[in-house]
Amino acid sequence: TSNSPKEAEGSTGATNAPAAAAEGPAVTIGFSAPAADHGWIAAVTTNAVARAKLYKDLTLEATEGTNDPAQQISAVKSLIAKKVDALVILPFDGKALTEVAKEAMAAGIPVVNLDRAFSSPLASHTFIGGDNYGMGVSAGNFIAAQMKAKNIGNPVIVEIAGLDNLELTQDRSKGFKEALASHGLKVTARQAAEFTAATGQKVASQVLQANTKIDALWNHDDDQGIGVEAAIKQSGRTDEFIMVGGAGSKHVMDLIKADKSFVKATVLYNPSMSGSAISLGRLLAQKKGLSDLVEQEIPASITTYSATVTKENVDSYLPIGFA
Amino acid sequence: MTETMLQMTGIVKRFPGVVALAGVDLDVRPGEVHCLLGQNGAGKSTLIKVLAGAHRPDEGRILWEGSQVGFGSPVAAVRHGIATIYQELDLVDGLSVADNIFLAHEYASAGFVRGRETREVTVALLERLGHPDISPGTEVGRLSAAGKQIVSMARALSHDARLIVMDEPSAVLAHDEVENLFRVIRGLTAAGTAIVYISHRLEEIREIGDRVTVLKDGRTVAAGLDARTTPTTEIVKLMTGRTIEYAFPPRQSEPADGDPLLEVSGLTRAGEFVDVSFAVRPGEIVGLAGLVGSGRSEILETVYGARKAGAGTVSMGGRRVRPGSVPAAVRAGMGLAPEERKAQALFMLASIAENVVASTLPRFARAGFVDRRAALEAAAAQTAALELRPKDPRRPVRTLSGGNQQKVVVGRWLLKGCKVLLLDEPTRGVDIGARSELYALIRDLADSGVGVVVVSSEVPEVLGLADRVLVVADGRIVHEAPAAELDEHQVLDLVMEGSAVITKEDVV
Amino acid sequence: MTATEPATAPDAPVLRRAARLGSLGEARNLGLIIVLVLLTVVGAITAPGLFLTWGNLLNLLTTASVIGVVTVGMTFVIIAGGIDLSVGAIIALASVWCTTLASQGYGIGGMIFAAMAVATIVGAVNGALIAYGRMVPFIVTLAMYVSARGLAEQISGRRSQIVSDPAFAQIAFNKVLGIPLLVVILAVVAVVGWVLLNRTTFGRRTFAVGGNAEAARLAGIDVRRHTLLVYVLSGVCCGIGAVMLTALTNTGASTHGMLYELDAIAAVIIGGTLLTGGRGSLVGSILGVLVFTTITNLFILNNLETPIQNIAKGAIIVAAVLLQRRGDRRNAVTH
Amino acid sequence: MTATEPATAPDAPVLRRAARLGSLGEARNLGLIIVLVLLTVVGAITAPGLFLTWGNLLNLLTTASVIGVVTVGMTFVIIAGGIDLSVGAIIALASVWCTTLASQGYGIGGMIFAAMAVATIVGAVNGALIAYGRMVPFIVTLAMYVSARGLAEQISGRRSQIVSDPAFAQIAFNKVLGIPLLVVILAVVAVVGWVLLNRTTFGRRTFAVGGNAEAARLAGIDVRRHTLLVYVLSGVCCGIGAVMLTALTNTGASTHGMLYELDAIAAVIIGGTLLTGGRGSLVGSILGVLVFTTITNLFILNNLETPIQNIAKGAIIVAAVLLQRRGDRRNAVTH
Ligand SMILES: Nc1ncnc2c1ncn2[C@@H]1O[C@H](COP(=O)(O)OP(=O)(O)OP(=O)(O)O)[C@@H](O)[C@H]1O
Ligand SMILES: Nc1ncnc2c1ncn2[C@@H]1O[C@H](COP(=O)(O)OP(=O)(O)OP(=O)(O)O)[C@@H](O)[C@H]1O
Ligand SMILES: [Mg+2]
Ligand SMILES: [Mg+2]
Repeated sequence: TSNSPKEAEGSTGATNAPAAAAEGPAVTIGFSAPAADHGWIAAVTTNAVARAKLYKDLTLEATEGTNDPAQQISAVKSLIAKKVDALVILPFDGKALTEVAKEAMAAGIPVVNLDRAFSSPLASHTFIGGDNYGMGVSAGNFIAAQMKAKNIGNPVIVEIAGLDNLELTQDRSKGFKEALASHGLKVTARQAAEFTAATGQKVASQVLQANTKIDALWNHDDDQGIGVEAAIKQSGRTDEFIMVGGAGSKHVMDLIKADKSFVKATVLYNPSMSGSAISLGRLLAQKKGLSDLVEQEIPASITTYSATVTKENVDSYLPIGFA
Repeated sequence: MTETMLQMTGIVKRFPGVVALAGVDLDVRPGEVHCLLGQNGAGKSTLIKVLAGAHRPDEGRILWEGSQVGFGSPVAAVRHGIATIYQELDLVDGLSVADNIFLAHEYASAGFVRGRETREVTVALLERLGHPDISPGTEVGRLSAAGKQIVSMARALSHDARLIVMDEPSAVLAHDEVENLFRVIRGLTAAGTAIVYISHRLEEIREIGDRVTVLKDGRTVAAGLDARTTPTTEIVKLMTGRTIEYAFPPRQSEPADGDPLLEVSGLTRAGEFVDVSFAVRPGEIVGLAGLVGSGRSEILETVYGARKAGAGTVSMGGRRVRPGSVPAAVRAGMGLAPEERKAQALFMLASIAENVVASTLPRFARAGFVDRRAALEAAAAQTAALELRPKDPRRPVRTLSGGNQQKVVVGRWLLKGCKVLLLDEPTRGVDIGARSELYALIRDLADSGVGVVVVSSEVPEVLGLADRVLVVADGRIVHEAPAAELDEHQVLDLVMEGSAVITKEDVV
Repeated sequence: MTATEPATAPDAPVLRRAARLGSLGEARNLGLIIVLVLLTVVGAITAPGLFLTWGNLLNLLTTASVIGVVTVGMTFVIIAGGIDLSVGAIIALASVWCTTLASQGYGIGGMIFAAMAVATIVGAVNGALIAYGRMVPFIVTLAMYVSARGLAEQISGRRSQIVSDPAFAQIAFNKVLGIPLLVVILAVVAVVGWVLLNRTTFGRRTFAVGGNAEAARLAGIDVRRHTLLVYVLSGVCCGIGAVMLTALTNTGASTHGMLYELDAIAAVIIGGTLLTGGRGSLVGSILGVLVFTTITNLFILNNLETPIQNIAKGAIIVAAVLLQRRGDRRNAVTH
Repeated sequence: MTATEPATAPDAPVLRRAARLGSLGEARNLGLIIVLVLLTVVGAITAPGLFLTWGNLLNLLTTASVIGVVTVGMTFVIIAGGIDLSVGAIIALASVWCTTLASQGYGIGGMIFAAMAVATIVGAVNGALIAYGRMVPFIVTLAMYVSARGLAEQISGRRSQIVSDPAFAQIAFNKVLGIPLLVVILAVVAVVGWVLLNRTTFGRRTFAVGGNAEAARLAGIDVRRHTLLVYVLSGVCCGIGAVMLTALTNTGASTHGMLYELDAIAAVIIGGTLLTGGRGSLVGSILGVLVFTTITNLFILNNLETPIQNIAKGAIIVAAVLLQRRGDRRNAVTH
């Protein structure tokens, strides 16, 4: 993983010329996200800021992240009061932020709903986000395929989930479970960490104790995965099973590319989507369309497909692997 | 020997809102016992805190063995050979006796405490104070007020100082303990150590003192008086500015009769007291005499429900009181002014008024809302009756002098006006003037039909104040008689015998 | 009856002295007010036309309202010598409970009742374990903090539950003479709390219990019952807070009220209440909440990067307390 | 000059009373040991062949090691009458600092030095503000908790910084006679801490400062210097913890050590140390850490769902403390 901002930007996929980058009227976009208490959210915020820097005609108002809906509502209200031209909101809790988003729309400020969906179409002009359920499905399918390939009868599949009180974690696990079920497989053990390396190590090391034989392991989040990886190494069971990551960090993609470790794939859930969200927000603010689409209008919903990155296709994804 | 060892001149100490010391002079000679007298709030403790480096004086100079010194901190004073026993026993409850005695001057090599040595020296010190029973390992928090006093004395002895200041060391001690103390003091003075001795008990001054300095309202009003020859009336006049005949109010002529208000029968708590039975009639004052540690406090606290009795019953006006419940006892009309004011009675962060009305709030409340004016006035009246200094009941109680704090504790219960009032060491640290006031108030209460139980370590006080006296030794009532039929020596003999007898039994 | 002499009202100079001294509470509060004023000035300068607007002010107060109500309860608990780590979890549990389909079936009344009932009961459990089980408040409420949130997660299946009844959502939209209802609720709770603390026997006893439990016991106060009541009170405040937060977010979720325990305790302590109990000021606590909320609001308006914000935040808190200490000469102990 | 006359008869009650009562610490520790034994039994039954294995035991201890070291420092702070909310943040900052490209350039030595230096300095800042700035520990360390993490985020750009030097990672792999180095470190820190607390003047004075600061001052202890040192000590422990956690996760991250303050304080309190200071036991704290770690381990081995885990955890904590209280008669006061 890298520490220098330049590389960081590179890894946000922000460098490839953004669509409709042609200068337009100067606009301000308000951005609100949950507290950056884990790598993915942090990357989302960083990417948004990095992306915004690419447009001379754009200023970004990024408010302090918080996991308290009351605080985030108040932040959004402040942004409305500031009369920003567009809002990009990654709500801590989509349902909880719906009302205030509606307010914004009502006030004529177009809202781009990032990743965690509002509960009403009236709350946003556009939704852009990952497919949590699909993410689980991709992971499930990949593992199922691998098991078949190695023709392992009822394999031991363990799942290390992320923050368990988040709805998105439930969706991911649901997708994983159902995908496996469609292949007649099931999750032997599921424990939740908290999206951080430290908790990943803590939970994984004990899950390894709990399961003396493992065939495959899916870890919801690559940042947390750093800890999981460490735990596996420390247990010395480095070539007993395959591990599938989540989100798609540069570090994991490098491992996949090298193909020397137990990390065989990761299912994308890429924080670079915040960059796209900023671009869309800008276009909405400038009342531009998407020139490259047939119909000029900006789609009401973009759900980025959760691709499975393997050593076959890793090179095409490396540029967007986040740090 | 006439050369002076310590000379303090024109010491001034101001606190926000009060001038504690308005120019005090004090000179102490080697090997003498110099007594410091003064009413509550006169400034005695403040003066010795200045001497000990605990307070910085605002004005004045201190000459120690000829050279001018300004003790910036307690350490400095100790280094110069001045040790202090503070009035408010400032010990650390969580630490053992030994650790407290050697706190900040531990026997240690390279920071490691030398345990055995510490213990040995501690045992020796406690022996010297006549208390081989207190083991060095005991947590100080478990000791009685008396026990703690012993430990602070041991602490003072532990740095072999050339001047030891004792701020009311005898307040919590009973007769025999005081004798021990005096024995030690004589040993010290013989070796040339000087003692500054503060006490409100004149008879002690007579016995141990050499010279007397009298403080009044933060000023030295007399110095170098002879402790033995100066007439009491003069000393009292110097202290209080008036003449007080240090006498007890007259008893009611005919002994109280009628059904007892409070009836205690067969009360027992393992290891503390056994089969205690007594009754208190309306208007009667019952005194409990006994040695420190004899368990009088425990008896009172158990009667009051603060401790759960192992066996026996307590009834008020014929009705049994639920055991082990203070609220029940209070509802039944009991009140207890406990022994250890700091730990058991005072709300140090609150004002005097708050403290005085603490048990009486409902009286000043309508539908739970407190009439603060009424409460304040009542408190003011009560504290005025007790000659509290300073007057203003809004001041925080922690800024009061020891004796004045004691008055607040007693005042709380005098104000409450309950059917039966239990007083544990009510006059501890209270000056002569206020004492006679206190006696009068207690007697007034009794005359108004209240039953009073008084625990005091001062036998004369028990005999003078009470109608009936119970002698407690080792947790048993060994004798009961009308106060009129007893004198001090009888009581003391009873106490000693009692304990002797009991301990023999226990051995068998 | 007992006083033999007539009541001597404290003489004039004494009164003046007492007045000059002022209570520690007041002194500290003065400090906090200065801090607030300074923050306002900073806001007016750095975010002209944004900070000092009626809208932003109301928004700020609305944000403060939920945590503010919780802080009122916390103030009583801490003055009584205790601590309540479970407030955030209680809010989560209550909000979830009152938004289950079952509860929502009973309409707004049923929902409010559900929230209040749950919160009060949990508070009572805390209090009972502490007062009658004689357990350490920190541990009891820590256990509750874990359990209550767990229960909330279990009930909600870790999915936030939308409020269907528009009447309920209205709680967050209603205004009383132009003031948001939530702010009014905070005001009412604060005033009631202040009166309860400073004008009633209950309040006096709360100070007594926290100041010296043994003395309170020997003074005839039923310390255990009082302790229980204090935690019940905290529970009730959490119930109100839960209703407010649920209305504000239009959802009930097991993730509601995260870190509220820390925010509330911080506000109480910075407000001049002793963590060890026995002394404190409710006005101070409310000022504390406002200070913290204002700091955050300032940052949002000034669009600082979050990490910088946090670094600055810490510095500001320290500065604030130092400022406060100037207001408060009395704790200048000689060391 | 020794006693010339014979001493008077010892007053028997004092002796009897004193004799009957065991020390608070010991009693509580006994309780915790019982709790641990019970948990072990439960583990052996519910997870046969998994819980009672050498591997799981070592892994459990390794998991406990980081928080364990932090808890040692926290024990001193709390016994001294303070509190340190910033331990988690200090760990984050130290771990980030020691894994910046710059630090990593100096190899393992430089990295360890960086972590220790940063943590110690932050601890000293805490201590200085509290002791010499005369500020409330809760607020100072809360401010530090916010700032230090903010600084960590700022430095790391909120990215996990992977450790490149394999030698460093080895810290987590090395074993000493079959015992993981991290566990050995915990053992060493705990023993050193125990000796320091119970056998040295520093320890005695820590109790004194926390038990009765005024008495300590009058006794001639430099209370302020001692307070400062105690927070420095806590900082040092956090530095060690940071190195351990960085090795364990092979990264430095601003998300390290989250909620460690809560875990550490909880362990200390359940270990029988008074939150108000003056009384406490380091053995108890370590036992506390083990109890909490074992509970989690049991849950994971039994693959319980998160909500259930939380609900149960709270219940178990309460049960544990109740068990403890049976061992401890002293606080059985009537009311
Ligand atoms: N910390 C303080 N703040 C304010 N006033 C104080 C403080 N300490 C003492 N005083 C005041 O100084 C005066 C002298 O107090 P001091 O304790 O010296 O009296 P004392 O002679 O020791 O009385 P006693 O015999 O009751 O112990 C009293 O009026 C007391 O209220
Ligand atoms: N060794 C001890 N352990 C625990 N508590 C003690 C001990 N000695 C005394 N106490 C407590 O200290 C207080 C003083 O009681 P004490 O034992 O001195 O009996 P007493 O007759 O009341 O003596 P006095 O009242 O003269 O001090 C009581 O509350 C008692 O419980
Ligand atoms: Mg005095
Ligand atoms: Mg007694």
